[in-house]
Amino acid sequence: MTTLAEDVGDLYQAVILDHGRKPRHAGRLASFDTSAKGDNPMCGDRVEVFVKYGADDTIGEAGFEARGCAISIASADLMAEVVVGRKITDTRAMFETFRQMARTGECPACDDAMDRLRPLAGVHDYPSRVKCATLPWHALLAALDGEGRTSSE
Amino acid sequence: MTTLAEDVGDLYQAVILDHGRKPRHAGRLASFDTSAKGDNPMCGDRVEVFVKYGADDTIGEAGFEARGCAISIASADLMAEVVVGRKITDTRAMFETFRQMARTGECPACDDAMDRLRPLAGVHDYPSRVKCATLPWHALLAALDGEGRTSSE
Amino acid sequence: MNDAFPAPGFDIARIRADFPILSQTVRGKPLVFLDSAASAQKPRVVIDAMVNCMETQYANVHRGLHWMSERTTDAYESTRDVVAALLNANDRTEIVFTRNSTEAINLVAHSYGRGIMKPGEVVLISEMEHHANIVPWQMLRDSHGIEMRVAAVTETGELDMEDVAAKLSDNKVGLVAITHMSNVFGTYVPVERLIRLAHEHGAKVLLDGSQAVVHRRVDVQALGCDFYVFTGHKLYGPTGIGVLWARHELLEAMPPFMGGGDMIDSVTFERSTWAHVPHKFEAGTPAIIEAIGLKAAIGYVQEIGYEALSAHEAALTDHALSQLATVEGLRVIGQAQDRGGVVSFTLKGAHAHDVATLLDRQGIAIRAGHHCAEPLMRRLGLDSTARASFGVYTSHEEIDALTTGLNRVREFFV
Amino acid sequence: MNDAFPAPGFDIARIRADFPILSQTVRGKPLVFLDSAASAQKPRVVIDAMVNCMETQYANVHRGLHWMSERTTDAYESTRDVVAALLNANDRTEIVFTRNSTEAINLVAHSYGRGIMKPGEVVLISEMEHHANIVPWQMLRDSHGIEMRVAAVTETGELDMEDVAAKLSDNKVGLVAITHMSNVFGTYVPVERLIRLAHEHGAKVLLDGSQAVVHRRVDVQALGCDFYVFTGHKLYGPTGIGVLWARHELLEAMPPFMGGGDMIDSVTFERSTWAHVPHKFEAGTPAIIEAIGLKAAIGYVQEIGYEALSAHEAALTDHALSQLATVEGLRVIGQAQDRGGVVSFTLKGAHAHDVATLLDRQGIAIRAGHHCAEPLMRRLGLDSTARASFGVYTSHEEIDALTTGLNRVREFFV
Ligand SMILES: Cc1ncc(COP(=O)(O)O)c(C=O)c1O
Ligand SMILES: Cc1ncc(COP(=O)(O)O)c(C=O)c1O
Repeated sequence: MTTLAEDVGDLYQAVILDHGRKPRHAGRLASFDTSAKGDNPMCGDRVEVFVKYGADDTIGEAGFEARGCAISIASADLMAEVVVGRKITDTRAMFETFRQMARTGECPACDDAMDRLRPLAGVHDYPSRVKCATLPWHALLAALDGEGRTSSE
Repeated sequence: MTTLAEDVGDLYQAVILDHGRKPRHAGRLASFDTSAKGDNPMCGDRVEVFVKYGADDTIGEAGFEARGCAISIASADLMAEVVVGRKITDTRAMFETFRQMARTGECPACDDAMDRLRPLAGVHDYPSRVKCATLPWHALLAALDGEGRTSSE
Repeated sequence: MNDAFPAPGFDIARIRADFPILSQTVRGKPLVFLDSAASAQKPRVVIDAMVNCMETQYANVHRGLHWMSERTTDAYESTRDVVAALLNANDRTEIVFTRNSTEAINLVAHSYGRGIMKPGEVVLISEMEHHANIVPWQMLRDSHGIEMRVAAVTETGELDMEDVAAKLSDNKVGLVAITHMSNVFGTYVPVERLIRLAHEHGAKVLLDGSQAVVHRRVDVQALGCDFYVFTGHKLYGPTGIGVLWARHELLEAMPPFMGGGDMIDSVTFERSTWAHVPHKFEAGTPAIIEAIGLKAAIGYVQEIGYEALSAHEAALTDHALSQLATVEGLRVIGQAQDRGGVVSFTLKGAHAHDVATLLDRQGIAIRAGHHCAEPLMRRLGLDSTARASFGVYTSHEEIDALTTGLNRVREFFV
Repeated sequence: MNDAFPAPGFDIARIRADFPILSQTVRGKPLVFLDSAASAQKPRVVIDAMVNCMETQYANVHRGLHWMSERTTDAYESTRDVVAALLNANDRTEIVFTRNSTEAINLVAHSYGRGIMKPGEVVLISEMEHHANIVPWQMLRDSHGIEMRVAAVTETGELDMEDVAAKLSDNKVGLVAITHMSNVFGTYVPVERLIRLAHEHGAKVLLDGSQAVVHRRVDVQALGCDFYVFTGHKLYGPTGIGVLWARHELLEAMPPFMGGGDMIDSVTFERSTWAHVPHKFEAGTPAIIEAIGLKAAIGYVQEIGYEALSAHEAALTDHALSQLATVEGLRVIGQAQDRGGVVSFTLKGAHAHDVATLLDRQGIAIRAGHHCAEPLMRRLGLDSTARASFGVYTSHEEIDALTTGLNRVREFFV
């Protein structure tokens, strides 16, 4: 008989457990330029993402407040980590790549920049959990678009 | 192979075919005390029954106008035949006996007065046709109750 | 007898073998089922899909984080893709599941009718509508101050396009709601022309495809209509499932019809917000097993192919019309140019109900009555007709059996 | 381990063998299905009844004069008798078939709410309602000027009867709409008391029996309620079929909800008249195959008997509560005195979704989320809970498997 850790290792990789438990970027930024909330109506996950712009159309700082599962918190935390310093247009492209990876488990378009997000590829095996991983990104894009609110569907 | 006549003989007895084709009591009475219409919404059968009261709470004359199948016209015609001269209360009781017979094919309560109606017992084998046989009676009772309109259900 | 040959490659024996019920006997006679327009029989693949769901992969949808629920959700939602492909919808989110056509039309009457249309606007229907496409508009008229107009039908049983044009001419019609194929005459309505005309006058168009989608390929984008409805049980699928297709922007603008689980985004006691289209219109646990059955039914029809199916049914209809013409005293009601496999008729001296019962005694199932189209019957000066209707499994021999049966009825009765 | 013994004569192995799906494996593990409150699995007799209908005796109902239609109509209508007996309704005409509980409540909100209630009247619900018993009343409030009040739930997850009394005291409440059994806590509401109180204040009572009827004998006449709703798929029946029971005189007074075939008496373009109750509320082709499945499901439950079933589930619930208490960091949400086989819980340090996924990996299906009761979650200061729920086929071993599974989750996660 396999152990539970072996069975779910693809999904709950150490980095996810770690960031899910001790997120580095949790918390409302002291000052920010835009923010947006995201809801997953099916399961009750909620996240709010805060962004402070940097120079040259980049993201200067990012933070979040969330109630949700380990996957969604780790995903929010890793997202905040990778988008800081990145061009806004690149961030949008990154979400597309990420979403593709979360849905299929495959990532032909993945470059080094995606390395930190790769551990989340395991969600593709759990269709109902894909939204947990993508919700923070939906919120981020809503913030960048000035929409204030989004829901994952 | 049986002939169609053998197959449906129970339902389409000679007396029914005869009264269905050549009803004796069809037509609006020249003068009448009460009347009522009956509809079968499922199939579009329509009948209107006219009654002229006789002495001592009896039915003096009865007539009907109908659009419908052989069963409903024969039933209306035989009904008009048997109720004339009969006490109104007896007529009501007769309908109960008739309805029972039409539904079950059995008629433990049948007396001589029911003899003319017995050929209609065959409808019990065709549940959707039972209403064809009972519709004129529903209209008759509605007329006696002064209700003007009824529908068989 | 078989002067009209079935379409090449259409193996009727094999198709009949797909429908378990067709080997039943009725009153000791082999079943001849000519009442498919009321509801069609179910092929083995539909039954199997439903059984398979219940035996191996069943749970509630959209809510579960576990394997059974995820798999059932996939199966349910993939029916939406299949229906979208069937109708060539632009987007899968344009497919809303309902109980049947009737609920789909009521949904539009409630939500679009009350939510978007303004009192004083007009709904235009026709004289040959099924009650499902009359009564919801009457209820809307009586509760919301909408006017209802009725376009005439010609003596041949076709939509009177001049009357349609006249009734559209004051530009007050907001919605034209018309059958794509008559369930009484078998007439196909010239919907392309109708839609063009309606749009020119600023009216949206709802097509009642309950009959049409069973017999012909439907392409909502090519047609250009705004709403399309059909019902699963006539398309060889289970009862309890129907479809509303509508343009995405219409669904977006429409308020929900029913409230409950699955149709919400978030709920507080003060205020709730709605889920995205199409979920906004699907309150509560949907007809999951039935959707899965419908998917199998559509797959079955597509495997045969609408070309083969239409050709088969056209041949059957020709055969039926020529055979029925040989029965003395029989009059076919409705002589449309463009028609499908639904034939209404009267038999001189015999009421339609008696005809139906006498045919039933011979194992032949037809329908008799007003076909849920009372106003049309009144227009025709009839109280009822007999109706034989055909499906993919109907054979030329069954039509011959009907003809023989009718001759026996005539002999017995007349 | 089996300190709590099943009810005598309750042969769980035999019952489990009646449910084909229970022998499936999930992710390589035997399925442990503890999500019956979302939707129950189907016994062989239900599957067989549906298959038998489709293979041997299927046609549309109410309209056909032929054998298949007559037999199908009999089978469909006899389900009404079976449901009437199940609920001990006074009369079979008090049973209206809907798609599910959600539609049944929406029917009442539309027809009774808009047709009979007056603006300014109040609908009283509770904090522990399912969205299906919240959103329709909000929509009625917003469209028809009805006030909506919400009775509180106590810390133990019971209905706060003092608050109910307070909210009834001004006699403005026209309708109390409350769950008979909570789908989150498993709490049974003291409905007899509630109904007496409501009637004293002139209010009618609707009970949402979606959960209750699965576990307990329901007698609407003994209860004295005015409306009762339930949904077939939770009672081991198919999806696509639900039930509204209401007193005959209420149904008589209520206007129809949807319009179409089967619900009319006669139709002219000027005016239509409605069929008798209950047909007035059943527009279009009903869920025929599903009604026949529901009849088999009710027969199945009645053969086991509510006494045996309730005893089995009470033993299971006791066992579950005592087993779950051994899991470190696990907190059961809701400690009602009178409760059934639905247990919500949280696990310290692990989010409910992660718990559900990790259990799923072990073949154990539970639900996690807000259970379509968002306002209740908010009231509890939670965003979600995990929920295990039991059915007639749930075994003590499955509860032990859940406990073991949860301990493994805790070890892995915490
Ligand atoms: C208490 C309660 N009410 C209503 C419902 C809604 O049932 P359905 O989705 O079948 O309409 C449910 C189940 O989802 C429930 O548990
Ligand atoms: C043209 C047409 N419209 C609507 C309907 C109603 O379909 P349903 O009863 O499945 O809602 C029918 C069939 O009864 C029909 O033939």
